[in-house]
This record gives sequence, structure tokens and C-alpha cells, in this order.
Amino acid sequence: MATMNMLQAINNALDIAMAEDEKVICFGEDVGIFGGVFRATSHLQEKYGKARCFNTPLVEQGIIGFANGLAAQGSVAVAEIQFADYIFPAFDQIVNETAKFRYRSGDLFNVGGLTIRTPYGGGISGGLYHSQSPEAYFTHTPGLKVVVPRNPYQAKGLLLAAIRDPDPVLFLEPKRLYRAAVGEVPEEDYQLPIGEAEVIKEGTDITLVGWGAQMEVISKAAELAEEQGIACEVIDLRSLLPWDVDTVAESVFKTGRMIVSHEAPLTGGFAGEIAATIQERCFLYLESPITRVTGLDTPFPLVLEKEYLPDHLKIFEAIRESVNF
Amino acid sequence: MATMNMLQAINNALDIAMAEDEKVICFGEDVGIFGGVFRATSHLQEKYGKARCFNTPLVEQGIIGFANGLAAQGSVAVAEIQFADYIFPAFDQIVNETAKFRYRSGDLFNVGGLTIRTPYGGGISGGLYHSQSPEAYFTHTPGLKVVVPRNPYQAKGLLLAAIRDPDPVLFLEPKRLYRAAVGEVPEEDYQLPIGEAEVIKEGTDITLVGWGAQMEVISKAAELAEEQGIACEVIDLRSLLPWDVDTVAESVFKTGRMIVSHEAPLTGGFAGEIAATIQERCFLYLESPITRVTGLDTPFPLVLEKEYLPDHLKIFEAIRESVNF
Amino acid sequence: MMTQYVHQPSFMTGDEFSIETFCLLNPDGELYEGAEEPALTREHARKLYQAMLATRILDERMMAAQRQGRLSFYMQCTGEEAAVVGAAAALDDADMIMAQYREQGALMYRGFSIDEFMNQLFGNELDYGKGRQMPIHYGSRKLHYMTISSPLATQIPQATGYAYGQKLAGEGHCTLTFFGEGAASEGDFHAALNMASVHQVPVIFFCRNNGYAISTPSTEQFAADGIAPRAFGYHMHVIRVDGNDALAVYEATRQARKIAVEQNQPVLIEAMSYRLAAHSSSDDPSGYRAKSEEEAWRVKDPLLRMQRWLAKKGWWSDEEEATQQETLRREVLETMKRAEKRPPPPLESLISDVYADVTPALQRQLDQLKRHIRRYPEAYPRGAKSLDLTLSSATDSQGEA
Amino acid sequence: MMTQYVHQPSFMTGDEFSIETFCLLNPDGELYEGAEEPALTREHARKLYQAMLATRILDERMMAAQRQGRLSFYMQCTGEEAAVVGAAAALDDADMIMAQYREQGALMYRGFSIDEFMNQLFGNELDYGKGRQMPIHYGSRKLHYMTISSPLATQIPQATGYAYGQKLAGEGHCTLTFFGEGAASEGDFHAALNMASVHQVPVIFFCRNNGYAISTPSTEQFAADGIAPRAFGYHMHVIRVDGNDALAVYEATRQARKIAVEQNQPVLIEAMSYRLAAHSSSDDPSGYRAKSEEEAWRVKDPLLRMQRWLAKKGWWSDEEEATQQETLRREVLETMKRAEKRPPPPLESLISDVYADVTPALQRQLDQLKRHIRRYPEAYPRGAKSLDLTLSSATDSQGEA
Ligand SMILES: Cc1ncc(C[n+]2csc(CCOP(=O)(O)OP(=O)(O)O)c2C)c(N)n1
Ligand SMILES: Cc1ncc(C[n+]2csc(CCOP(=O)(O)OP(=O)(O)O)c2C)c(N)n1
Ligand SMILES: [Mg+2]
Ligand SMILES: [Mg+2]
Repeated sequence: MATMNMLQAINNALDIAMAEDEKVICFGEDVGIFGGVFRATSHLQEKYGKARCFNTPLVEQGIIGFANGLAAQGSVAVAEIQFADYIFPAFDQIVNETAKFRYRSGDLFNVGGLTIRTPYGGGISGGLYHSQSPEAYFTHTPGLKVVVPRNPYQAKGLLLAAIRDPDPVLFLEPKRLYRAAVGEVPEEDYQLPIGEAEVIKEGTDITLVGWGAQMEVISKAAELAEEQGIACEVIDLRSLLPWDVDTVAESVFKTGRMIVSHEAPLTGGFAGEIAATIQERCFLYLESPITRVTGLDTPFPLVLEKEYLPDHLKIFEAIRESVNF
Repeated sequence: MATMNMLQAINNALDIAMAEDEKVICFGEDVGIFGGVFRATSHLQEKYGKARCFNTPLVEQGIIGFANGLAAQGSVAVAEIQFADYIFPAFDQIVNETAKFRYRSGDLFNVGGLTIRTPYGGGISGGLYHSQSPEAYFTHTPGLKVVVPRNPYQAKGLLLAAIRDPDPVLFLEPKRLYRAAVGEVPEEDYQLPIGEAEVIKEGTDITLVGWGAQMEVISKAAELAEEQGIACEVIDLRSLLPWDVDTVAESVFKTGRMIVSHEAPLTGGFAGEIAATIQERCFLYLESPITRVTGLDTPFPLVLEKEYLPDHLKIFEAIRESVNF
Repeated sequence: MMTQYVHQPSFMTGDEFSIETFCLLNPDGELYEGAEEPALTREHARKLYQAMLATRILDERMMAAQRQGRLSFYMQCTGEEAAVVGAAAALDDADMIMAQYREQGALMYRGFSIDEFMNQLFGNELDYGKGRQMPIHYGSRKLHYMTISSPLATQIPQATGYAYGQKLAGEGHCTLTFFGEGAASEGDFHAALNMASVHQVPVIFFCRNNGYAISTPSTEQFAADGIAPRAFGYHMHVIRVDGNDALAVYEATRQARKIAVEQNQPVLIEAMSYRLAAHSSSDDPSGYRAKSEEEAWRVKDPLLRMQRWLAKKGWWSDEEEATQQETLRREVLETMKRAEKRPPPPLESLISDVYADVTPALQRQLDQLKRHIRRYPEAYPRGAKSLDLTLSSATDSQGEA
Repeated sequence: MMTQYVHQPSFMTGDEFSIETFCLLNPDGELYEGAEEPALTREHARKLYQAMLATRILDERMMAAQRQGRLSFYMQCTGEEAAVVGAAAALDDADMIMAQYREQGALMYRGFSIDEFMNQLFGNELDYGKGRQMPIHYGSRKLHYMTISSPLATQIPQATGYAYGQKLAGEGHCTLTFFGEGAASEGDFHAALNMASVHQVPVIFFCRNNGYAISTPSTEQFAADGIAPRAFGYHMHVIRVDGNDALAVYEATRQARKIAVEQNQPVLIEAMSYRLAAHSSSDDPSGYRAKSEEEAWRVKDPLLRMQRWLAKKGWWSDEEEATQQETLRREVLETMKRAEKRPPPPLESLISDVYADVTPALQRQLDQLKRHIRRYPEAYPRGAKSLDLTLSSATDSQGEA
């Protein structure tokens, strides 16, 4: 065990993956000698050479196009998009190509070796273009897997699983926690399962669901509720596509109430999918409407970021309303 | 009144808009002399000249980038994307630029003059890349409006409204109906409201919600249900962003049951948003879970398209299940 | 590169230099003066021509079949057979080809059988693509031919990535990617060429400049003298070649491959040709171009040119031509009959290959669909067949459980 | 263009020609031999230099303020003032400028006041952008300066579209878009230049080639001799200019504008310069480049060169320099103090401008937020202030209704 922040855990996972398999190749804007603007790829070029860890030109559609081809060839491509806000120029390569590669070729070819890492989320005074949580744009895309870790331990185990997964994975890193989240992380190789949610706190009164950086906020809200005698069950989805309906449904069968929270805008956000699925699965068990606590239906703001974000107080209020429904 | 198919109605709307306002400019791949691969822009170049109706090079990101700039300048840009499946290279220009132009500049600049027209949907043996219904990728994007007509009359009135709307509009045209849908259309100028759903059939037992080409399928299912004595209320959303929650909720207050249907895959589709919103608004009125009848969570198939599509029989079965819940 | 300093402002436009077109055979199939014949064996040259011929005949027959309503859609390579087959013939058979959609000639050259073509065109149970893509979206793993994808230009940066992997693998292979002059307008084109030159990737970018992108003439696609001068923006080797001259295409590609594989450098080839047929079976060119223009190009038919050259060498005869044509036509027709009768891919193919393993959620969706089809087999003849349901049997009538 | 036919294959790479760099002033501020002074009046030349100087000083002060924690983020134009101000000075003030983010000098030249800069930097209630974007995302409708957008290169095809509209409007205006050599790798760059040349659009593409994109040196950004040779791919007028020579930039842009406006033709300008400072306040260049490299460029400081030329003309003096610097520093500091004390934009600005009119759904979201803030004013000091809530007052403690 070692104490690591999330960046170190990610760096460590990449290091292990590259050391183990020379087919693993990391690239993206500024990931070479500089180690990435957040330093997630620090020292990898030094250790594994320029051929396996390198800067690309500044072109996201090219990075993912290149990555798709590289993965189709049989390499294990780990591409970094500098900020999730800048993933959209690569949207066509991801949604029309990455996601459909295996299916359209009848499994003659696949890009299962591809992992796309990208930092997402707000809370860093980043404004419109350094704060977005674009997960819902990808969870509507069969063929992709979408994974989001909440802390350093999860980040390392899930990233190693993503890199070795036989399907392409979009790995969203909560950048607000890059340095803020610190924890014990095994130094050796380990993997955490993709597709399985984790119940991180058990409770009987209400189910709280989220992922990534939002788990911290949700846990804080759960503590506030606890003080009021409300026992919350807290679930980290970890994997949004596919997502673990069973674990969430089991919880709601027990609690009869659910709140889902994410930073992205309400309309069309992934909380809608979860609410729609659970109201169907758990219809007769629901004691109050499923509530979504999310960002507003606006672009991400800057100065009024605090007001915009679905923080612990907003979730706590939603819990109270749900329980008092 | 004249009898028109949907293409003629669209062409007629463009003609009226261009005749009325010389700032209206139509462009896209093959829209010039050829009039577009579906002929929606037939004769416009002839009538209004090459400067106002022209072919662009084959580059969707360029088409929308150009359109954003043109609209910012004060022109009324009507850009065609040849198939909705090919809109993704322009995703960044639409999601990061079009949608956020006014907000980020504090209304110093806006691209409200922009309308993006594009044919979407299946049922034409088009396979993965000529069948997609990408609406949910855009309904998660505040700043955009998303409109889908279901017949020629709607197409003309909504397109004229979209072109003149002060906000950028993504206008999705159900290409399966381009020639198949024929109806009476006023020859003169008229507009239909954006943001308002239309109750196209009243009923008391269950609410059926959809948009675009799916309305035909839904109406057929409603007829089957009628034969079994089930009175369906059928609602065409027409506008997905913003969408008319009040009209849908009013209906569900009355019927206590709802089915939403779209061709796009289930997970992350717009039906999820509708279900999530309505279960919250109408919680105490719901007599059975809200059901979604949609495409499978796969890319769009070809040979087994009939099996994939949410047709009238699948909707009819869902109605029965809902009513018998 | 050291730049020179000047003190009078002057603008360049590209008119300062010109890019020539390399050709070896004139339309009569004779070598131009000063031209050198590439070192092609009789066998190789015949194989090249035969693939061109087979492509032409396949295209003619299948377009006719499409018109008869036997096929939903088709696209011809007609007029561009020299460009695509000539290029394929200059590669190692294990080099990867990543094509756009109009390059069935390259696949034919590599030995994709008429059966294999037909299975894809009819999307039957033997189609490698499991009936998921429209006709002409071929692919073959064993022939190193990447499955075609409709979104234009996406394969170009993918080719750069693929070739980068080949370079690291160190087995001396390269990737050749075909694309049209229209597709070269996409952002992916720029990304691909720039990344290839920066990362020194053994990839050949082969542009078929056939004058049109559907209805859009190349004059409305770009303002420059073709695609070739774009190479200068990447300091990339470039050659322009007469795309109707199979020998010149072969030789240009052979040399390009040497540069790619031996120097780890990308190369751009622009083959000048003409799309003699309609864009696809859905298109009618009379709306946007003159018949006379088509006629002018028809006399430059790449097949005739190659055939004449072969005949002059004594490597091909009129009789052989006649028998081959006859045999090919028959084979196409017979194979087509077989292929169209084959059953469609099984219902399970709806959900397989979305992921490496079928997810439980997808399995549930399929199970539900199966239950539904069992209820209404007449409405889903293909699904019902796959489930072995007898269609005439007593099934639920609509609305009864 | 008629192509020539050749019968020997030969590959070009761009080495066949060279693109020269236009410059007028040497580092000592003297005209090179044979160089002609542009027709700049004393007023105009002083205005140009003063904008460069003001930009330098604003940048120094604000970077210092950022280091003191008064500002969240900052980006300097340092080293590139000649390029951006020189270009702006050659335009008509009503021409549109669509910049990347490092071109505050152009805005300074057009008369954006220090107050206006500060209001944006601090995102206060007077910021035109209503506190929504990070510092340096300026915009001004009255000065025809498009609000900056962070996603790189998106403004380039937008500039093509904007200028197309200007051409139709027929008022003789053009658009100039600035971008870095890094941003020029994006697909949008290719789209923009190609569309501009095909549609004959009066747009000037102004590339600031400053050697780096964050840590990525231009050698890892492209393999060619800079950005300029890309113009040949579009048959576009192109000129390369010494970006540290304000006079040369001015003259090149002036002539480019003539081509754009009089011939309706796009022009590409590549200004060779160097990013003397860090990429932004979040960056530390010592991780990727040598101090010595920076030093070598520091001696080519564009301000010095321009100042020396002005001094030689008798249009500027050391005393003026000293007073101006002093005045500017004071103005920046005083204005900053005012700006940082101003309240933030009102809570309503969270939902306005998403659409032309606030939608009922957004109004409901805001109303709900207001109720929430009233419950917990301490947790949202800005929102509470906007709602005129007294923070110290008796508010609900957590969790009590
Ligand atoms: C991204 C994308 N945009 C548009 C289309 C529709 N489309 C299919 S083929 C074609 C023209 C392609 O022209 P070119 O690249 O010159 O190839 P050619 O057909 O001439 O061989 C277009 C616009 C597409 N398939 N993909
Ligand atoms: C689409 C996109 N990708 C990545 C970034 C992150 N980013 C901001 S500035 C920058 C480097 C830009 O370099 P260049 O264009 O040369 O401009 P310079 O900073 O040198 O002026 C990068 C990668 C971004 N803003 N947008
Ligand atoms: Mg073409
Ligand atoms: Mg730069």
C-alpha cells in the first residue's frame, strides 16, 4: 500500500500496463516529455520511449481516428483527450467508428484495445469549457463502455480493467479530485470490475446514486441526513455503460426512494435513464417520486458555479423532500 | 391548399423564406444545382442565385462552422447535413459553439439565425449509417432547439418557424416520410409554434407520446388498441427541446398511464427524459409504470431492421401490458 | 529548413510550381516515348487485368440486378478500375487496405470470391458482416481489407494509426487508404496526413480524384490544382498519376510503397480519373453533368488501354477476352441466384458483436423480442424463420393473448 | 490549370520551392536595405506602438496579480505584440476580428478600455460576458471583436462564414481570424481554408506561429516548413512575415486586406514569433524548453524594435516611454482594485442568454434555486448577495426547516 492522489494512481496504472505489455501505447496532446497538462503521463516517455508515449498534433478527431486504427491493428491504444470539453471534435470517430467497429464488420475487426482517458467535471473555476460532464452523450451509444472512478483506489483498478477490457472504454476522470482525493492504493497490479456498481454505504430509507466526483458530495449529504435520522444507501455506479441496474433496483426495493445526482444539465442527463429504468422496475415499491439533483439546463457557468452545482445541501434538501413526500 | 409530400412542403417553406428575406441562405453538400440528394432544395439555386443557395465542400464541421459565423454576422443560415448519421463531425461546432454562442458572449453575439436541417430515421433499408435517430445527443444541449415534424403540413409550418426563431434550431426530417407522407398544405406562409406539443387524438386510458415518423406507428397502435376498447390519447411532441411537459403531464393526470416510443436505442434515449420527468410530476396519478418502446441497444441493423424497429405491434403489446398491469 | 528573408512583400499562391501527371500508356495501350515498362511478369500483369475485368463485369451485372429490384443498392467502380487494381497490385498482399467504398477492384485483385461479394451484397447468413451494412460494405480479415464504413474520411486517420502499429510491429508492412477527392475535404483528411508526417508512418494516401462527389464537381470542392499540392503542407512525398493507366498507377504505388516501408514516410498519390457511372444506384447524373463529358472520358476507358497493352505483348487475346467475359457473367449470375436464396443471418446477430460478449441487458432485450416475434410471426418473416416458426400455423391473431 | 504529362515517376515534397519571410526592420529598429517604409502616419505608428506597450504592461501586471491569488487565471501575449497589434492596425476598425485567446493587443489597439479588460478578468457585474467565461475571454460588439471561445480552431470556419456574410452585404468589410500554429492542426482549419477559397471569401487567416502549443514544440506539431505551404493546397494567397516586426506585419496585412476586399479572395499570413511567457498562468515551461532558447528570443523583443524605429523617426522618446509605462501601470492597478470590488453578475445571469427568451422551465429552475439559497445563504455568498440576503442574519441552520 502507498498513499497516492488520483493522478498518481492513474500514472501508476499506466506504468503497470505499459511495463506488462509492450503493445500498450499512450498518446495525446502534451502527454510526452511534459507528462500531460495534469501530469497523468509523467515519466512514461522517459521509461518506455517516444514510440510508446508521445505528443500528438493538436487534433482530437485525429487522435481518436489514429487510436481506432492503432487498436484495429492489434495495439492497445490509450488516448488522452486533454479536457472532456474538447472531446467533441472526436465525436464522429467515437460514436460512428469506435462504437460500431466490431458490430459492422461482424467481428472481423474490432477496436477493443482502445481506452480514451479524459478529465471531466466542474468545481475548478473552469467555466463553460473546462467543466463539462459529457457522459450522457456517450451513454446513448451502444458499443462503448463508460467508466468513472471516484477515488485513487478505484481509479487504478478501473483503469487497469479498462485498458485490458475487450471493448473500447471511455474513462472519465474527475479532475477536481486529481490532487484533492488521496488514499491508500496497493502498489501491485489489480483490477476492479467494469459493469458493477458498489454500495458504499448501506441504509434503509432512501437510495442515493451517483458516480465520480459527485460521490463525495452525495456522501456528505448522506451524513447530513443521518444526523436527522435518515438512513441513506449510497451507490457508486462506477460504470455508466453498461450500468448495474440490478444493484440499484435491489436497493430501491428496500428503500422505496431514490435520488440520482450529476453535474451535467438535467434534461437528457444520465439520471433520466436511471429514473426511467427504476420507476419501471420498482414501480410498486416506490414511495415517492425519483428525484434528480443536477446542474441547471444551461451551459456551465463560472462566477456562479457554486450556485449551479448540485452540492450536498441541494441533495440533502431533496432527501428531506423525498422522505417527507 | 395544395397536395404536397413532405419534401415538397419543405422545399416550399425554404422558397417562401428565401423570397421573403434575402438574408436567408441555404447550403450544404449537393444542395445547389442538384437540389440535394433528396431534392429538398430543388430549384432554389435557379431562383435565388448561386450566392444564396450553393454546394459546399464535403465537410460537415466546416458547414456548421461556416453557418455559425454566417449567422453571427446577421444572415439567416439554413444548413443541410445530408444524413443525420453524418452530423457527428459537426458535433463540436453544434454543441460547443452553436448552443453556447449567445450565453458565453453575454448576448453580445448570437447565432439565432441558424437552422440545421437533416434527414433522420430508419425504415429505408439504410443500415447503420443511413438510419440513425440522433435526437438524444442534442436534447442534452441547452441553447439548442430541436424540432421534428410528422407530416407535410407540420413540416412547412415548423420549418418556417424554425428559420425565423431567434434561437438556433436543429430540424430533424423523418426521411422515411419524405415521399410517403402526402397531405394538404396551405400554399401561403404560416408558422406552427415551437415548444408546444399537439394532442392529435384524445383518449382516457393511456397516453402515447412520440415525434416524427414514429407518430404514424403510434397512431396505428392506437387503432389496434381502440379495437380492444382501449382509448389512447396520442401526443406528438413536435419540439423535443424545449419540450411541452405541461401537455404531456395533463394527459397523464387524466389517463394514469404512458408509453413513449422512439427508434433510437433505449439507453440514454429521449424517452428516458420524458419518463423521468413524468414519473415525478404525475407520481400519485400513475397506475402502471411508464413504458418505453424503442430500438434495441445496438447500432442500427439492416437485414433485421423490421425486427429492430419499435413498430405498431410492439407498441400495441406495451399498451396491453400497461393497461393490464 | 532555413528561411530566407526578403524585404518586399510578395504573395505566393501555388502558381509558382506545377505538379505533373505521371503516365506510361497512351489510350491506345502504347508506351509513351521515354516511358519505361515496369517490371511486371506476364502472370502479374494478367492477374491485374483480370481483376479489372472481373470488377467491370460484376459492376455491370449487379447494377442490372439492382434495377430489376433484386438488390437494394449498388455502387460501381466503373472507370476507376485501373486506379484501384493498379494500386493493389503494387502492394504486398499482407499490407492493409482501408478503402472508401468504390474500390471493390482491389478486393477482387486480392482474391475475394464472387461468392463472398454476393454474400455481402445480399446480406445473407454467410455475409461476414452479418447483414448489418448496406451492399458494397465489404471486408476481409484474411485478405487484409478493412470493412468499409459509410462515414466519409474516417478511415484516413485510422490508416495512419494502423500503419503506426505496423511500424512498431516491424514486419515491413504498410497501409494504403483509398478516398475520393470529395472525402479529402473532411477534417479527418488533414488530421491523418499531418499525424502521418509528424510521426513518420508507413501509410500511402491514395486519392481517387474522379471529378465528382455525388453531384458536386471538383471545381466546387476545392480551388487548387487537385489534391496533390496539399502534400506540401505536410512535407510529404507526393505524386500525381494518370488514374486510367494501370501501369503508371502500379509503378507509382510500387515506388510509394518503397518510400513508406523503407523510409517510414507517408506518401500521397493522386490518381486522376473519372466516375463513369452514376454515384450509386440511387443517383442520376443527368441532373448535374453533360453526357458529352461522360463520352469524352469513355474513350479513355482504363480497361481498353490495359487490354491493348497486354495484347501487344501477346499476353492476352480477343478470344480470351470473350471467354473470360462470358465465364465471369455466368459465374456472377449463378452465384447471385445462390446468394439471394440463402437465409438471412440469425436473430441473435441483432445483438452480437455490439460488445465482445453479449451483455445481460442485451440478452434480455433479445429474449423479449423473441417472445414478441413468437406472438406475431407473420409480421417478422425473417425473425420468425430464424426462430423456426412456421408462418402459416395458428398464431395469435392481433390483440389476443 | 493544364497539367503536364511526364513519363518518369518523380515525387515532390515541397523542397522544390521555398517560402521567404518578409521583414522590414532589423532588431535594432532599422529598415533593412531595400526595404520600403509603409505609409504610416506619426499618429498611426504611435497608436500601434502604444497598444503594444499597453498590452505588455497589462500582461505583466495581471500575471503578477494572478500570482498573488487575486485572479484565477491569465494568459500573456508577451513576445507576440507586434504580430497582433500590427495586424489589427492594418484593418478597417469595422472589420471583424475573430481571435483565439492570446490577442488582447488587437483589442487594446481598437480601444477596449482597461476598465473593460478588468471587468472581464474579474467576471464582475459589468463584464459583457456576465462572468461566464474564464479570464481573457474578451469580446466587444462595438469594436467588432468576437467573444473568445476556448475550443481551439472553431473560430476559423466561423470566420469564413462571417466573411461570406460580409461579402453578400457588400460593404467592403472583411474578417481576420487569429490562431496558433497548434490550433492549425485541427480539422476546422482545413475546412475553413478550403471553403474560403472555393467560395471566394474575404477572410484573412492569420497564424501566429510562436513555436509551441503548450508544451508541444512545432516540430511535433507538423513536419513541413511552417503553416504557410498549406496555402498551396487551396490555391490561396500566402505570405510569411517576421512576427516580431510590427511594420512588416502591418504591411503584409494591409496588402492581404486589399486582396481580400478587392478581389474577394482569402489570404493566409504566417507570422513567425515566439511565446516568450508561459502558455498560461497554469503552465511552467521549464519542464519542456530551455531557458537559453527563451533568452535567444528575448533579444528579438518586438517592442524594443518598434520603439527604436519610432525613436529614430523622432516619434517617440525615452521620457515618453517612462511616463507611459508609469501611467499605464498605475491605471491597471487602480482599475483592478475597482473591478475586483464590484459585485458579481446577478443570479438571473445563470439562466439568461441560454435562449433569446428565458424558457418557463429555466425560470422554474431558477425559482427553485432562489428558494434554496434563501434557506442556506451562507453557503452561496454570491447568490445570497444577489438576492439581497443579509448573511449574518438568522437563517435556517442545516437541516432544520
Ligand atoms: C461524413 C459523410 N458525409 C456525407 C456522406 C454522403 N456521401 C456519400 S458518398 C459522398 C460523395 C463522396 O465523393 P468522393 O469522396 O469524391 O468519392 P466518389 O463517390 O467520387 O468515389 C457523399 C457526400 C457520407 N457518406 N459521409
Ligand atoms: C479543441 C481544443 N483542444 C485542446 C485545447 C487545450 N489547449 C488550450 S491552448 C492549447 C495550445 C494551443 O497552441 P497554439 O494554437 O499554438 O496557440 P498558442 O497557445 O501557442 O498561442 C491547447 C492544447 C483546447 N482549448 N481546445
Ligand atoms: Mg469523387
Ligand atoms: Mg503556438
